[in-house]
Amino acid sequence: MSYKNKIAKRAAEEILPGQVINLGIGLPTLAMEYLPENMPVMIHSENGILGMGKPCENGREDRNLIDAGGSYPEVVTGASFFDSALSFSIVRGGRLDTAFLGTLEVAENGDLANWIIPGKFSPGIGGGMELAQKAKRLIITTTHTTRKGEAKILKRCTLPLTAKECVDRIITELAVVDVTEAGLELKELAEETTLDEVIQKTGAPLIVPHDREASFPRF
Amino acid sequence: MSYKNKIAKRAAEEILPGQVINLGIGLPTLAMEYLPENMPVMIHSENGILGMGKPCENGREDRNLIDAGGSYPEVVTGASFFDSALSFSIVRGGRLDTAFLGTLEVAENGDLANWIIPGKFSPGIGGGMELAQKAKRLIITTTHTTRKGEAKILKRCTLPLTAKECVDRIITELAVVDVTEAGLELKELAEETTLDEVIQKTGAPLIVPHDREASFPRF
Amino acid sequence: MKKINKWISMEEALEGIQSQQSIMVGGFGVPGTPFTLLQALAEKKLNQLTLIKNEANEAGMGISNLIEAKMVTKLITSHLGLNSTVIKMMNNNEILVDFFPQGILAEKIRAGGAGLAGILTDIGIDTILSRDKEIIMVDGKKAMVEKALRADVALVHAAKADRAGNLVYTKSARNFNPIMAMAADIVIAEAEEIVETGEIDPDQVHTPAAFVDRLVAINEITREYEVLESHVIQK
Amino acid sequence: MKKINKWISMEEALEGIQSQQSIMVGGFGVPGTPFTLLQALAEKKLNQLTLIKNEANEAGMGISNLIEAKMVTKLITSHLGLNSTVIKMMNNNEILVDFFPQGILAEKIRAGGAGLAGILTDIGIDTILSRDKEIIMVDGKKAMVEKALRADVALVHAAKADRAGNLVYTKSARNFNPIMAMAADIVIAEAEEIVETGEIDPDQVHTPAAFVDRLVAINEITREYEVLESHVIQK
Repeated sequence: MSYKNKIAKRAAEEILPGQVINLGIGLPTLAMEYLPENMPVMIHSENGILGMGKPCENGREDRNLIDAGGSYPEVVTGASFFDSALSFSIVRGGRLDTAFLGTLEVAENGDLANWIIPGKFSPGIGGGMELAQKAKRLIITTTHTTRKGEAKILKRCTLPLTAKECVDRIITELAVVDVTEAGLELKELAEETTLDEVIQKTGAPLIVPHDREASFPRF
Repeated sequence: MSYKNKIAKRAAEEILPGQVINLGIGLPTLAMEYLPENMPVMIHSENGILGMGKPCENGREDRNLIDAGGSYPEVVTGASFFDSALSFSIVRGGRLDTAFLGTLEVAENGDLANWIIPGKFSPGIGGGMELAQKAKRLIITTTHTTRKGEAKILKRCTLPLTAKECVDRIITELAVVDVTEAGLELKELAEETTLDEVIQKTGAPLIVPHDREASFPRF
Repeated sequence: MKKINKWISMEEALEGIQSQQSIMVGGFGVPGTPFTLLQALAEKKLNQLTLIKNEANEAGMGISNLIEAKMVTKLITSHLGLNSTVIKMMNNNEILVDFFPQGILAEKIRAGGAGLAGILTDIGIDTILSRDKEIIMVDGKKAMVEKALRADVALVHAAKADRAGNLVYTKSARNFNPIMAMAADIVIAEAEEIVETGEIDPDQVHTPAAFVDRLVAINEITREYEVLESHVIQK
Repeated sequence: MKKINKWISMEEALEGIQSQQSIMVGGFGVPGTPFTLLQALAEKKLNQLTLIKNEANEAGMGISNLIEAKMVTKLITSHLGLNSTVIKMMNNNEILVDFFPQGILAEKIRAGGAGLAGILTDIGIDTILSRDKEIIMVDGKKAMVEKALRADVALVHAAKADRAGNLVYTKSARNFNPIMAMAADIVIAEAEEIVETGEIDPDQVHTPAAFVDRLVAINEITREYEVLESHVIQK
């Protein structure tokens, strides 16, 4: 299983029946595959969909129906379409139970930086800032480190923030980490990793609540 | 013809084909009667209608369809229904060509006071303030004087304003008066009145552009 | 797996609504007023409520019943022109009434629903309405700060709903319902017809299910919902 | 008497659109982008335009054609993630780009359409976005002043229109179209189907005719409107 699939599979477990969910860009396609069949959940897409389904069967794409990332989804029974103002009213108005976002950096206090590397990378803001700031629960899905092996989970973000103190949980290919009042708390370990590896690849102190590595839930 | 009918009939002449119009409370029923059959005009009602028609035939009233005054109208071909936020977006967003409102007082500079008599009368604001301030053209339809015979057209309003310098034209049972940069200009006289009567019943100076009373257009 | 089903009993729907709460109520006159929910609410004998509604219905109807029963301390509204009973109560200081221009009331509610802090408007800027308002300059022009308005509860009336909570309104019964359905912590909808999820065209949903928490069916179109004879123009 | 008919030729529809004007363009990706209007606009060889659109389409499509042809001085947008050509032009200072959070861009446009001076929001309050913004306190919390946004012209795409100018959108092709249709002095709609006035259910109109000035028919669903093969996930 690729690291992307591993993250998506674990992320899908965070989704509870009846919730309104935004899966961010990129993740939807993968996470949808891991949701139980007929899970009663309403997937929100920024471009004006509530009730997004799995990716279309090839050849059944509808030119009038994309998700916020440009892919062609199905919609579920009970879906609705609306304009961009109403779409973000769902987000900012407190009706979005959980949002998933990728990131460049995330800090131990829950700060998130995922939209700009000054002078290098700035494709814009999109809906991420509103999702980060206003979702009732924000889960970051990301590789544990950059391609160069640098930690993405840090004591403080070095990049301009997307939103302050907004992250609730971080899911990587190696670990599940919660942002708590006391700091970052390691909750689960991937089957392929060790406690040492996770600690070494994390750029901030981890609260490790289990005596032995073997005590950790694995995913 | 009652004075109300006289005012409504003259007001109906202000409506041009293709326009978006709000007829205010009370006037709609009457003014609609004087619009040419199949006049291509879109009547707006604050409670969420564009394309209001004449009052319903008795017995054909629809419990889900009233105008802003509570009466039961028909709708015309091409009508649409919408919520209250969108309804006033039409008004404030500059899409309302002409609004008609009644009044308590109107001043020579176009100030309007029609919503409150402190300590005596204040049923609320309704949509009048927005209609007054934002319609592209505001026409006041009113009796020339109060029931006690006091002038309603004044040098200055004595009551709290609805909106400043908003009135374009005043239509009463006696006269049509325009608000101009130079002051109030008498445009038309009712058939039943004299120039002297109108001047005497108007509480502000009138610019009288015709030499003789006989030169005035009559309505 | 179970489908999402928000259709519950009236008792469940009103559970937890308490005295001192703020309650938005849809409707403009009779159309869109949730009379069935209001009737059930009136029976709960609450007090010190703050109500938010375009008007106060007419005496003996809708929210006027709650106001006349002294359940309401404050009313945030646009106009009381058709309710002399409530006007009298206002003049006798039996109820506090806050008036806003109708479209500004709508925008304040919508702003609450849209998660904004407020709006900036010039409506009423030259009137006594601006007296207690914060004024800022926007592009060289004065604008009043109007705060977003939210409530603990919203009661709305729909023509049709599906079990998931998607709502459709009809004709002039739409009015404040869609924006109030966005702007409360608990949104309770009554519907004249409840259909299976999937029967409403996704392009024709007026209020998406995400905004609706509880749904009840109207068992009977009672007299209050019907044409008001006093407003029928006899020709 | 004649009925209201806003259906005109493309030449009439674009009459008076000039260099240096601001133009809102509906669409989120392909769905809802008025490609036919944009193609005709591109042929007018205007310059120094300000465009307002959620994104810049993709290279060689929609507004990207206008930007690549150097007709556009400034772009007000949310995200350029799928258009590396325009990102490069931005980085080379060939076009000025103003970014806003997507929903705030939508609210600014809607506020323009609703005749408001602006909105108050806390989105981005703790970020570099707040640097140049006026901040006021609302109920003890910081809120940024975001001014309303209007344009000289709006170009929108509808699935269906009637001759009077009522518009209906479909699926995710709705997006920014209804709010942009409120927020410009001249609103020009292209429609895939134009029906006789009266054929659209008044409850299902998405943009009321009052907002639409000019209407053109799309003669052909060209390749640009079709499914983008590069976005199809091969399974």
